[in-house]
This record gives sequence, C-alpha cells and structure tokens, in this order.
Amino acid sequence: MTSAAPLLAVTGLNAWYGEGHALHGVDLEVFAGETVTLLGRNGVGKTTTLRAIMGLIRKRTGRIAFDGKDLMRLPLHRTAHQGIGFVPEERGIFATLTVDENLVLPPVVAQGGMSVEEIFDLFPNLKERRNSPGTRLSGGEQQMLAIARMLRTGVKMLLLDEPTEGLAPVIVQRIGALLATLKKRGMTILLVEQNFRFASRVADRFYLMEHGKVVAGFPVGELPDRMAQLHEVLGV
Amino acid sequence: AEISDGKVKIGILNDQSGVYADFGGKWSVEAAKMAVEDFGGKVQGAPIEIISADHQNKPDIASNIARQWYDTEQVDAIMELTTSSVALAVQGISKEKKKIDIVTGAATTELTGKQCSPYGFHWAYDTHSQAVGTGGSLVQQGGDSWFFVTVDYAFGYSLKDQTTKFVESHGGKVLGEVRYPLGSTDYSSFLLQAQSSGAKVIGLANAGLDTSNSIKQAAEFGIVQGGQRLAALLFTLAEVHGLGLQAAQGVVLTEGYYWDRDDKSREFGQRFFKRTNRMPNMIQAATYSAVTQYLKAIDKAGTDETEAVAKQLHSMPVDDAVITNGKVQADGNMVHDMYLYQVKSPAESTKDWDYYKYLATIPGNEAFLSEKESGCSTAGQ
Amino acid sequence: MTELTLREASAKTSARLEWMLVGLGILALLVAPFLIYPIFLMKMLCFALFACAFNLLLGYTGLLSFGHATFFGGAAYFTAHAVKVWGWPPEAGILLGMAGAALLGLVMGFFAIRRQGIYFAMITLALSQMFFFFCVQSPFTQGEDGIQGVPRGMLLGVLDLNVSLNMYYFVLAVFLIGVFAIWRIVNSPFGMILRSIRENENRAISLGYSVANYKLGAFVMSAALAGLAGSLKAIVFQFATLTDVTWQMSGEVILMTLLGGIGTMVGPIIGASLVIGLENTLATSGFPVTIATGLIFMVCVLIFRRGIVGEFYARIFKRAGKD
Amino acid sequence: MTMIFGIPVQAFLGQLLVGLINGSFYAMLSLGLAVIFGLLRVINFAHGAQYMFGAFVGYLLLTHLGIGYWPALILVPLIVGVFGVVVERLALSRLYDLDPLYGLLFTFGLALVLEGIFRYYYGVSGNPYAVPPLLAGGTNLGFMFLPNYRGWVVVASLIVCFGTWALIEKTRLGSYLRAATENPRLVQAFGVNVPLLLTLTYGLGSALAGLAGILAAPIYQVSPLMGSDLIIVVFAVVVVGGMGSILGAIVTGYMLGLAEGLTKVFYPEASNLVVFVIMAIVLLVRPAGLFGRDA
Amino acid sequence: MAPTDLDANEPRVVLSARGLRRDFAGFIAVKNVDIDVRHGNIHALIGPNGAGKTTVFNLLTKFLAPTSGRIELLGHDITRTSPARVARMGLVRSFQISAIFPHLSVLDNVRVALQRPGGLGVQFWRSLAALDRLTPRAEELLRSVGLDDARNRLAGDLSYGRKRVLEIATTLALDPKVLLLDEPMAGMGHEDVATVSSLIRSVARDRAVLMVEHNLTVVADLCDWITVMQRGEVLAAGDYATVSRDERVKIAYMGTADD
Ligand SMILES: Nc1ncnc2c1ncn2[C@@H]1O[C@H](COP(=O)(O)OP(=O)(O)OP(=O)(O)O)[C@@H](O)[C@H]1O
Ligand SMILES: Nc1ncnc2c1ncn2[C@@H]1O[C@H](COP(=O)(O)OP(=O)(O)OP(=O)(O)O)[C@@H](O)[C@H]1O
Ligand SMILES: [Mg+2]
Ligand SMILES: [Mg+2]
Repeated sequence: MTSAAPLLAVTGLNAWYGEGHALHGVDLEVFAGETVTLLGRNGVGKTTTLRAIMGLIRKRTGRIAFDGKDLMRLPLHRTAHQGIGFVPEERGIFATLTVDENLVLPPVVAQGGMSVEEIFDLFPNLKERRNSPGTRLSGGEQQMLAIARMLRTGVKMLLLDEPTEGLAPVIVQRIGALLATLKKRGMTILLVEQNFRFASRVADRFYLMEHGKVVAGFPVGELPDRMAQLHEVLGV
Repeated sequence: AEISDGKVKIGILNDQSGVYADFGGKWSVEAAKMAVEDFGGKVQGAPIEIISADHQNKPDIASNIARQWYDTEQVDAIMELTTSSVALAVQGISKEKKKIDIVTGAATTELTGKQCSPYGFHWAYDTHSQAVGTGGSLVQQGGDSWFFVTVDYAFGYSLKDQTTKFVESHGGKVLGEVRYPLGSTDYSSFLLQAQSSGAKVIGLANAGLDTSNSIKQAAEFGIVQGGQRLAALLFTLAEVHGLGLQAAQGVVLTEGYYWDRDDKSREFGQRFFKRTNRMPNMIQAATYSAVTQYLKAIDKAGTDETEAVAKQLHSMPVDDAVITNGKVQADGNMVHDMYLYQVKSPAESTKDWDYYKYLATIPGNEAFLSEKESGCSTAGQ
Repeated sequence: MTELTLREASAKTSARLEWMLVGLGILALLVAPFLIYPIFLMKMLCFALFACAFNLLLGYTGLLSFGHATFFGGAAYFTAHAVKVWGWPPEAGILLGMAGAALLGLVMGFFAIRRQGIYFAMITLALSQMFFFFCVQSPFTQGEDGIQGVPRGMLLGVLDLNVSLNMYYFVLAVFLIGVFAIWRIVNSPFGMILRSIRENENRAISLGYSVANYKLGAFVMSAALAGLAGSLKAIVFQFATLTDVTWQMSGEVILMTLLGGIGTMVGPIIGASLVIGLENTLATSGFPVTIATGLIFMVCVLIFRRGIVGEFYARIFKRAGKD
Repeated sequence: MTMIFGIPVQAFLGQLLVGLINGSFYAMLSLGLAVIFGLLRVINFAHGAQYMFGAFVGYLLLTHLGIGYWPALILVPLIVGVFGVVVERLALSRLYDLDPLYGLLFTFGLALVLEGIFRYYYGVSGNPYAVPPLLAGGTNLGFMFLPNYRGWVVVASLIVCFGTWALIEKTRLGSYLRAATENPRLVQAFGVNVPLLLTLTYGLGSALAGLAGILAAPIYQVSPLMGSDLIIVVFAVVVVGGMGSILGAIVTGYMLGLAEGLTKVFYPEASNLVVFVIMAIVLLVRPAGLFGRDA
Repeated sequence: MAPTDLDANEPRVVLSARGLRRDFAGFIAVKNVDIDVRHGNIHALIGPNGAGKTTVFNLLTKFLAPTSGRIELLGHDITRTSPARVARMGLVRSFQISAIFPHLSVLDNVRVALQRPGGLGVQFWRSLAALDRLTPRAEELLRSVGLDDARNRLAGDLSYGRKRVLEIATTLALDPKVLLLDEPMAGMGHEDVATVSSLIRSVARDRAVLMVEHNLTVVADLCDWITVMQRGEVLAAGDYATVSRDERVKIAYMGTADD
C-alpha cells in the first residue's frame, strides 16, 4: 500500500483567511486506496487544509501534488478534473435544485463513476425524494447526497469534511458502511473527523493537527499507544 | 458706418448630437454656408464667416457659447437656436448685448410675445402657424370633428389650444382629448381611445419621436384606412422620410417650405441635396433664408451695426427660394405663407423624396399672430 | 523604518500638499475672471459645488445616488420662481432653493435608504425620473421653455449682481462657503460616524448608531448643498430649465466625481472643471459629446478608478514610501 | 353595452390586451436584467442600449444585406449576444471583485457610447422597419382590432420568457446557473468552468435584449433613443419584482404592463408614473420586492 | 476549575430569551431556545457548526427578527426593538469576522464608540477637535487592553489577534451591561488567547458576558455556565463539568471516543 509514490502529497502548505494565518506548514501524504483521517480540535485548520487542497482558498503557499501533477497553479475549476472530489463541511446542497439535479450537478471527470441507478441502489431513500428541493432533506440525507453526487463523477479521491457532523448515530453507522464500500472499490479518502470513534473504525492512518500544523502521523495499529497524546490534544 | 472687425461672422447654434439633431443639426450649418456662397462670400467688401456649435440642448452651454461668441469672437448674429429653452435664453442674451438673433428651430410664440426682443427674429414657424395651418384649413376640407392626442406639457397644450380655437372658429368641434406623458413609447392605448371617439380628424399635438411613433402605430391599427385623418401638428419632411411613406401616408401637416413646391424651391432643394444627400426640411431651408436676408440687410444698411441691420430686417420683404410673401412684424415675427400638405401613399410617390401632396395655402397674416395679439411690448413702440 | 512612520509621513505630506493646493486654488480663483471668461468660471464653480455635494454622499457615506439632478435642477426652479415671479431678493431665493432641495432629499432619502448598493442607485434614479415628469407637466416650470429671464437683482439690497464681477465674486464666496461646509461635515464628529458606517455598517449599528438616520441625514445635507449649487446656477444664468433635472445630469455629476476622484476633497472640483471644459470644447468640435462622456466613464472604471486626484495621491504616497 | 368602471367592457378588454403587449417588452427586458444580475451581480445599465442595438442590427441587416425579419429574428440575438460576450470578457470580468457599483457605472458608460454612435450615424428621427408581410394587417377580435404583429409579439415574448425560464429551471445548464448563483465557488470546485458560465450568461442576457429590440422594431421607430427611457422603467420593474426569481421578473413585467395599460385608460397623464408609484409602495411594504428574498 | 455554587446566591438575570425561533425560507435555524444570561457570569454558547449559535446572537442583538419568541433585556421586552436601540440599552456584540473600522486609526476606532453619548455623533458643524475630550478615556481603554502603543496606527494594519482585542476595547467603551462575543479567540495565537481570556475575565466582573467559543480549554477555564446547541435547539445547559459529562453532548459535540 505504501510502496508507490503517494497519490496526494502536501508539503509546507500555508493558508490565510484575509490576514488570519490559518495553516502554518501542513505536510501530509495519502496513498492510493487509503483512508486517512485528519484529527484535531475545532479550529485547528482541518477544513482549511481540505479547502486549500481544492484551491478554494486563494491565498496559499507550499506544494500540493496529486497523481504527479502540481495543483497549485491550476484554476479552481480544473482541480476537480484531475480526479478529486470535495464534500464540504456545510455539505453544499443547492436549495434551488432538486435532489436529482443536485446529484447530476458535478460534471463527470473520468470513466469509472457510478451510474445514477447504482447510486440510488446504494441510497434508496434519496430515490424516494428525487424531486424535492435539495435542502428539504434531513441533515443525514443531505450528507448522503453530498457524498453520492461525487460518486458519479469518477474521481479517484474524495475529500470528506466531517461527514458525520450533526447526524444521528444510526446514520453515522450507515455512512461508516458506505465509506467501507467505497474503500473496497478502491477509492482514496482523506477524511476530516471530530468523531473519534467513527474515525478510528474507518481509517487506515491518522494525522493529528494542532495550530495549523500536522503534529503527528500514525497508522491505525498504533492507536492504543497514542491514546495518551490524543487525550491531551483532543481532550478525548 | 462700416463692417465691424472687418468681417461678418454668423454663429449657427443648434443641437447637433441630441434629440433635435435631425431637425436642423449639421444640415442647418450647411444651409447657412450655401447662403453665404450664394451671396458671393462677401458683403460690403467684408468676408462672411459661418461658425457653429452644438449646444447639446442645454441652455447653459448655449448661453455660455453665445456670450463668448458675442464678447470675444466678434460674432454679429446667432441663428437657428433649436428648442425653446435655448432660443429664449440666447434671445435674452442677444437683447442684453444688442445683437441680432434669428430663430428658425424653435416653436414657442413667446419669442415674439412676452419675451420678444427688438433684435430678435423668428423665421420659419411657430406653434400658432402650425395650429392655424392644420387646424383651420382641415376643417375647411371637411375635417370638422376632432380628437386630440396631446403630449402632457406646455408645448402640447399650446398646440392643442391654438388648434382648437381655429377648429371651432371654422365651425368644427372637438370631441375629446387624451393627454399622455412625454416620452411614451406605446400609443396604441391613446389611439384606440381616439379611434373609438369617432372623430374625423385625430390631431397629434406632439413632436419628434412621439409623433413618429404615434403615426407608425396608427398605421398598424389601420386608423387611416378606417377613414379617420391624422393631423400632425408639428412634423417635418425629415421625419416623414424617417417614417417611410408606408406608415406616414395620409398624414396631414403644415410646413413653410417644401422642396417640390415651385421652381425656385426645387432648384434650392436639389442644390442642397447635391451637398448633403438629403432634401432640406423647413428649418434648414429657413436657416438659408435667414442668413440670406441678414446679409441683404447688411448690404442695404451698409453696416453690420445692430440697430441699423435690425431696422432693415424689419422693413424688407422676404421673398426667396424658401419663403413666399414674407414680411417682418414689429414683434420680430416674420410672417409668410404656410402650406397644408398631405403625405402621399407609396403608389402616388413617383420619385425620391416625393412625399407631399399640396392641399392648401394659409396666407401669412392668418397663419401668424399679428403684432397686436402677440403680447410683445416693444412692438408697439 | 516602519510602515507606520511612512504612512504618517505621507499623510503629513498630503495634508500639507492639500493646504498648499487650497491656497493656490483660492488665489487662482480670485484672479481667474481677469484671464478666463467669467460666465464659464461661474458655471464651473456651480458644477464643482454640485459635484462636491454629491461626493459628500458617495465618497464619504458610500451611497451612489443616481438622482441628484432632482436637487440641483429642483432648487434652480424654486429659486428662479421665487426671484422672478414673487420678486424675492436673490439671497432669499437661494435659501428657498436649498430648503426645497433638502425637502426633496428627505422624501427621496426616506425611500432610498431602505435598500443598499445598486438598489439604492436604481431607486434614486426612478424617483428622480418621477420628479422629472413632475417638472415637465407642472405649469410653474413653464415646460420646455423653462423659467427664463430671472433677474439677478441686488444682493442684500446693495450689491448689483448684474455686474459680471460682482456676480463672480458672489458665486466664488458661496462656492467657498459650500465647500467649506462639506469639508466641515466630513471632518466633524458626525462625519466620523459616516465614515465608520461606510467602513463597517454592522459594527456601527452594534455600537448603537441608528445607521438609517445618519444616512438620511447625509442624504439631506448632500441634497441641500446640491440645491445650493443649482440655485446659484439659476441666478448666474438667469434661467431654470428641464436640462438640469434629467437623469443625464445625474449621470454627469457622477462622471465629474469619478473622473476627479471619489472621496477626495479636490477631486470633484477638478472633475467638474474638466467635464464642463470638455463639453464646451466638444460643442464646437463636431465630436459627439455623449460618445466622449461614455468613453471617459468606461476608461475611468476600468483603469482609472481612483480618479485624477486619487491617482495623484497614490503616486505621492508611493514616492514618499521610497525615500 | 356592458360597462366596467364606466367604460365599455370591450374597450376595457382592448386596453388590457394593449397593456399585455407592453408588458411583453417589460418582461423580456427585466428577464434579461434579472438573469445577468442573478449571476453576475451587475446591474446592466446598457440593457436599454442593447435593446436599441438589436433593433438597429435588424434594420441594418435589412437595408444593407437584404436580410429580412425572420432570419433577423435568429441573427440579431446572436450578434448582440456575441457583442455581450466580448464586453464581458474585455471589461466586466475585471470588475467582479469590486463593488457592484462599478459594473453599473461601466455599463452606464457603454450605454452612452452605443447610443451616441447610433445617434451620430443615423440621426434621431428614427428609421422605418416594416411589419413582415406574413403578419401585416390585423384581426378583428370583436372587442378590438388587433394588429397581427402585436399578437405575434405577445406570443413570441411568452415563448421567449418561458423558454428562458425553462432553460434555467429545467436544464443542466440551468442547474449550473442556479447553483452558481447560490455558491459559485463550490460549483467551480466541482469542475464547472464558472467564468465561462458568467460570460455566456451576459451573452444570453444581451441576446434577450437584442431579441426584444428586433421584436420592437416594426412597432416602434428604430431610433437610438428607444432604449434609454425604457430602461429606467424596466429598472423600476426589477425593483418591484425583486431579484429573487426568474419567474418573478417575468410575472412582474407582465403585471406592470397591465397596470400601466389600465392607467392609460383611467388616468393617462399618470401612465408613466404608475410603475414608479407601485415601486414606492412595494418598497414601503416589502423592501425586498414582490418575489425577492431577503438580502 | 471548581464549579461555582450557583444556587447559593444566584445573580440576577440580565438577558433572557424564551421560545426563540427563526426560520429561513422554510428552514428552521433556531427553535425553542431558552437562555438566561446572568450578571457577573461568563456564559458560553457552544455547539457544532451550523447549530445556530451565530443566529441566536443575531436574534438577541436584533440583527435578525425572531420568527417567534420573546427577548428581555434588563427587564424590558426588546423583542421588537431596533438593533441600534438595543445597543444603546447596553447590549453590545462583537462579530465572528472581526469588526473594526479598518481605515480609521486605533484611537478613532475607540472614540467612535465613545462618541454617541452627549450627542457628539450628530454634530456636523463642529470640528473634529470636539472629540479631543474623549481621548483620555479612549487611551485609558487602550491601555487596559495593551493597545496603547498602537493608538495612531490604522486599525486595518493590526494583526488578527490585536484586531480582536481592539474590537473588545471598542465594545467596552460603550460600558455595556451585557457583552456578546462571537468566537473572540478565533484566529488568535496562544499568547493572545491568554491576554484576551484575562481581559474577558476582568471585564465580566461587573457585567454579563455571553460568548460563542470553540476552544474548549478556554471554555472550561473561563465560563461559569454553558449552553450547548445542536441543530437549532438547546441540547444541554449547565457548568462545564455537568455538560461535559452529558452523553448527548459528547455525541453531538465533544466526541465519544472515551478512554
Ligand atoms: N472564512 C473564514 N474567515 C476567517 N477565518 C476563518 C474562516 N474559516 C475558518 N477560519 C479560521 O481558520 C482557522 C481554522 O479553521 P478550520 O475551519 O479549518 O478549522 P477546523 O479544524 O475545520 O475546525 P472545525 O472542527 O470547527 O471544523 C480557525 O481559527 C477559524 O476561525
Ligand atoms: N440568512 C440565512 N439564511 C438562510 N439560512 C441561514 C441564514 N443564516 C444562517 N442560516 C442557517 O442557519 C443555520 C445556523 O447557522 P449559524 O450561523 O447560526 O450557525 P453557528 O452555530 O454559528 O455555526 P458556526 O459555528 O459555523 O459559526 C445554518 O444551517 C445556516 O446555514
Ligand atoms: Mg472544519
Ligand atoms: Mg457562527
């Protein structure tokens, strides 16, 4: 798994919101097929890391290589075409679009995506509501829709920002199962998660962030040894 | 007495880029130049010069230019002066500076009424002449019941009121009126009201694009075919040309000049056409006449001194390619014959710019207010 | 050398520069009528005051009004009517014009400040169009003839304004007072609040300021001063006509301000002089004025956003930064 | 005869129909403005000029190339649309990061230039554009004589308005547009070329103005002045409608056309004011406009 | 950090809301929220993103009108009062994104806040020198937050953390009875967090503070009372110890990967 070059390599990434310096040199790597989780308290810069990778934050420095290509210079709308899909924290479901329209909104960027029918097989309750406006869905359904619409596009890698946030435990389980399915299909996932229990079940590796930096990285196997550190940093 | 500064300088001040640019515009300047050439380029041995400016329909720009012309550029007279606000303002300045102005482009009777000037002249037409021409004569032609479509401001009212007076004095009657706001684009509603009034004549008491649009839309609703007549109270050849005969046919209007009226007017019109590729309308032609008459007056007075020239202008008859039977009243109004025309149908038109069918002549003393009626205080002196 | 001292240095430079310019400017205006045609100068001063009043709103409150012609032209009508028909002395006529403009400003402002940004602009435009139609139809404005032949009269019963130089120095005095008033408003406790509202409206609210009232206040003051300019113009030119209440006039004052420099004290004055000068020049050039005006607008917005004075200051700052 | 408010019901119906025809132009123009504003946050002051431009292109195609009304109906929107695309690429796209007022001022300048150019070359008294022979004449509807061409204008505008509405509400391109209105950055992060979309939107809005222009040519004089006064009324329509929805712009356009039509019967002197008066009332009662969402 | 015994002498409630609700086009952002802010207390509002914390702030300060519910400030019903008036009554807020006047000097930022009393806000005929008498008080405030060295700088040039400090200083200038702070520590470095914490603690002595904060260390350290929100509703309320033991809070917010 870790033999080849990483699919995504981030080195020395800095980012700013206006004058707020949010990232202070983030380094991380994600290999093809892996699920990696970014841990950290509120406000340490997890979301910012994902947004900076996508190019949603303009004011950034450092290096981001994806599949051997430099993402730093691409215009925003070309990034996705390299094969990265983004599921934002606030989900980004469009109120003026129906579920169906939300689902087919992101353009297909590569072969190998799921068809709409396959997606509906995976999420039967979305199919039921395919004609309602996107934001009429419950939070959990919206989260599913936000993930589902990236599956059509054929991306190699998903950036997921707190997919379980605000969701009831049952739905969290469903999403956990979904991530497992995706992983089996070979999807690479970079996950940001506050819900440590959930993260520990789906991830292969972890990065721990503090103050806009990655302060530690370890595989799932080392988890028990790391509990003390996590306790201190995350308060868990 | 001789020519001041060794030359005679005439300023043509009008709208060359705004809404009245077709009324006189650059073509009036051309007409003035023609007049100078026809006069031989010199008067009393002094060269004649025409200068011009675009007042953009702004009275303040016009006054500024007028003052500057008079004070620093030795301009002896200003002519044309489209739009009444500009004409009145410049006439005021001319009066103050004791200079001659001859208005050909504005319609208001104020110029020779309350705001008249001993050195101010009004040449081509005014709201009164339009009203008499179209109103009075049309009744005699059988158009004895009227409905007005009036633009809702002073200009529209005065056209309508004066026309009403003549319609009634000739035994016709006015069935109704609809007043619409300036700058409307759609007239169908008003035209429908006019149509359902059953009046024989629909009087359009408006000007410019308003009139063009009402005529065009009247054609669309088949008003003329339906047997009603359209009388445009202020409408000129340039606009008929812009509208096209298909839409304009049957419209009745009054003009002081039409190129195809007689040999003299034809000769002038065709020469003008050669230079500008268009036939002159009554304003442009009147500018030619005004310049010519002014030069004649200087020649006769032997000087370009204002009082002397004004005296000559007041006393000389006007009779040229443009104006017939003209004479200047004490109030500065040059009264002359006006003509009632009807726009030809495309079938009746046999050549380019062959647009009008002659209906009647309105003698000058009927067409214009007499100096007693005008309300001009200097006229009595 | 810190950025702070640089900024201070350049602020001082620009303050000193501004005072020097003001001194020179006043001097120039005092002798100008002996060199330049006075009526042109008077017109320039009227429009410069108009542009400054407009800038009080746009430059210092951040509100783009597309209806300022209403106040300029409206006041001209009021003054012309009072002086000509009622026989008021000029100073009373001018005060009436100002008061009328302020009242119009109150009404228009009442509606317009309910919305922000471009909506504000569109609403002022629509309302001023209503006023235009009112002026067209109302008999007291005399339609397209306009109120003509307004007597200049005797100022305070002693100074004969028909004498060109008297008129000029009166206009200059009013202009200077008007500009001083604007300068005072901008640099007053009230102006401070206006600036803070422009910088961060929500924060100003949270500090307890009733932003709507401040905006309305600024709107009315701007309207009154625009009215002062219009009244003055009516006396200078001795007429009031429809031209001054058209939306094109509202556009023109925006152009003057934009060209000179939004939010600078001197900018609108320079912008106004240029536009007026340009109109005069173009009048005899045969080049259509609207095209020129439109082109200047486009160029200003695209590459010259700070305007002449703004760019000038920016240069000075830059140079001060290098020393 | 049956009467409504003191006038014969037939005349009343006639006037309603006439109002609807005017409403057609308001609807088409405010629709274009709303589409442009919705996505670009630019108040397109040049909309009136582009409408005039459309009419002139039609006129020039006819007089110089002999291309008649029907082909012009396709060509004119294309030409005006391409013109819009060029304007957006060269200028407007540089202004998005700035205060929206700059977009307004730029398009204001553009409007002046366009109008000035046509005024300079073609004068102001207007140029004729004949009703296409197919639609010449009129039909007697019993309560009024309806010129066929006007009937066609109502039909065409309904088709265009609802076509545009359908394009935006029912197609993929439309879902990009709507989504980009809500959250342009995210849509771009999905891989949609939003800058291109913005360009095309301005092109589309301009094309709509051009189409309205060629539709208007046979009714009104083709004149450089035809757009500048109309645009202010259309602005008021837009303020009344609010910037919330495409449908809102369309419906408000027709509604105010009707309101104006009725005023022309009962109190014609005020027919130019009625839209502004309605605007003032709406502002007092619902500052965001009839269909607008809270800003 | 020992939980204070609140029951013993409960300070008076200065700001309270009952049944607060706000809809956005069919979406309920805040529903049925009851909240009591007490004099002398530092009260934290926490919850996952989008829980409705900022919306509650906007409702309390009247920047948004509640769809239903009732708000009382110092015993007055302010449910229908304008935001500026509420501010004048002593309820002042800060914003999530730092709210200063960037092109005014630091001193002027504070003076703008001091200007309102005494009608100094509307005097358009006086020169700016009229404001000089506010300077001592403004300087005192700046000194108290450690910004006195920056008094003449443009506020926009300050670092992010110092902007927040400045914002708190302007807020204090109004001498508010109730202070609402939206994420006051967001974007601050460690040192600044400490400064601001002690600042908040010191100002809270004779007024009430309600703050939104994600930094749980700060919350645990500073706050006397905590309300946890989730999906528009109050999930739990109590002191830190109580709240952090609450299972639902763990699930919704703090995470449940216990020991
Ligand atoms: N739009 C913004 N403007 C200014 N600052 C921001 C913005 N978004 C985030 N920040 C700040 O940047 C820092 C990092 O925020 P980020 O959202 O990346 O944190 P996070 O780790 O994702 O936290 P959470 O768990 O709350 O989602 C925080 O201090 C936050 O306050
Ligand atoms: N003006 C608005 N229109 C529509 N929805 C809104 C509006 N303001 C807030 N919301 C919605 O209300 C919900 C609560 O938002 P709010 O900003 O109060 O959350 P929050 O708890 O402050 O979150 P955060 O910690 O991210 O600041 C969110 O789902 C948000 O999308
Ligand atoms: Mg986050
Ligand atoms: Mg918030």
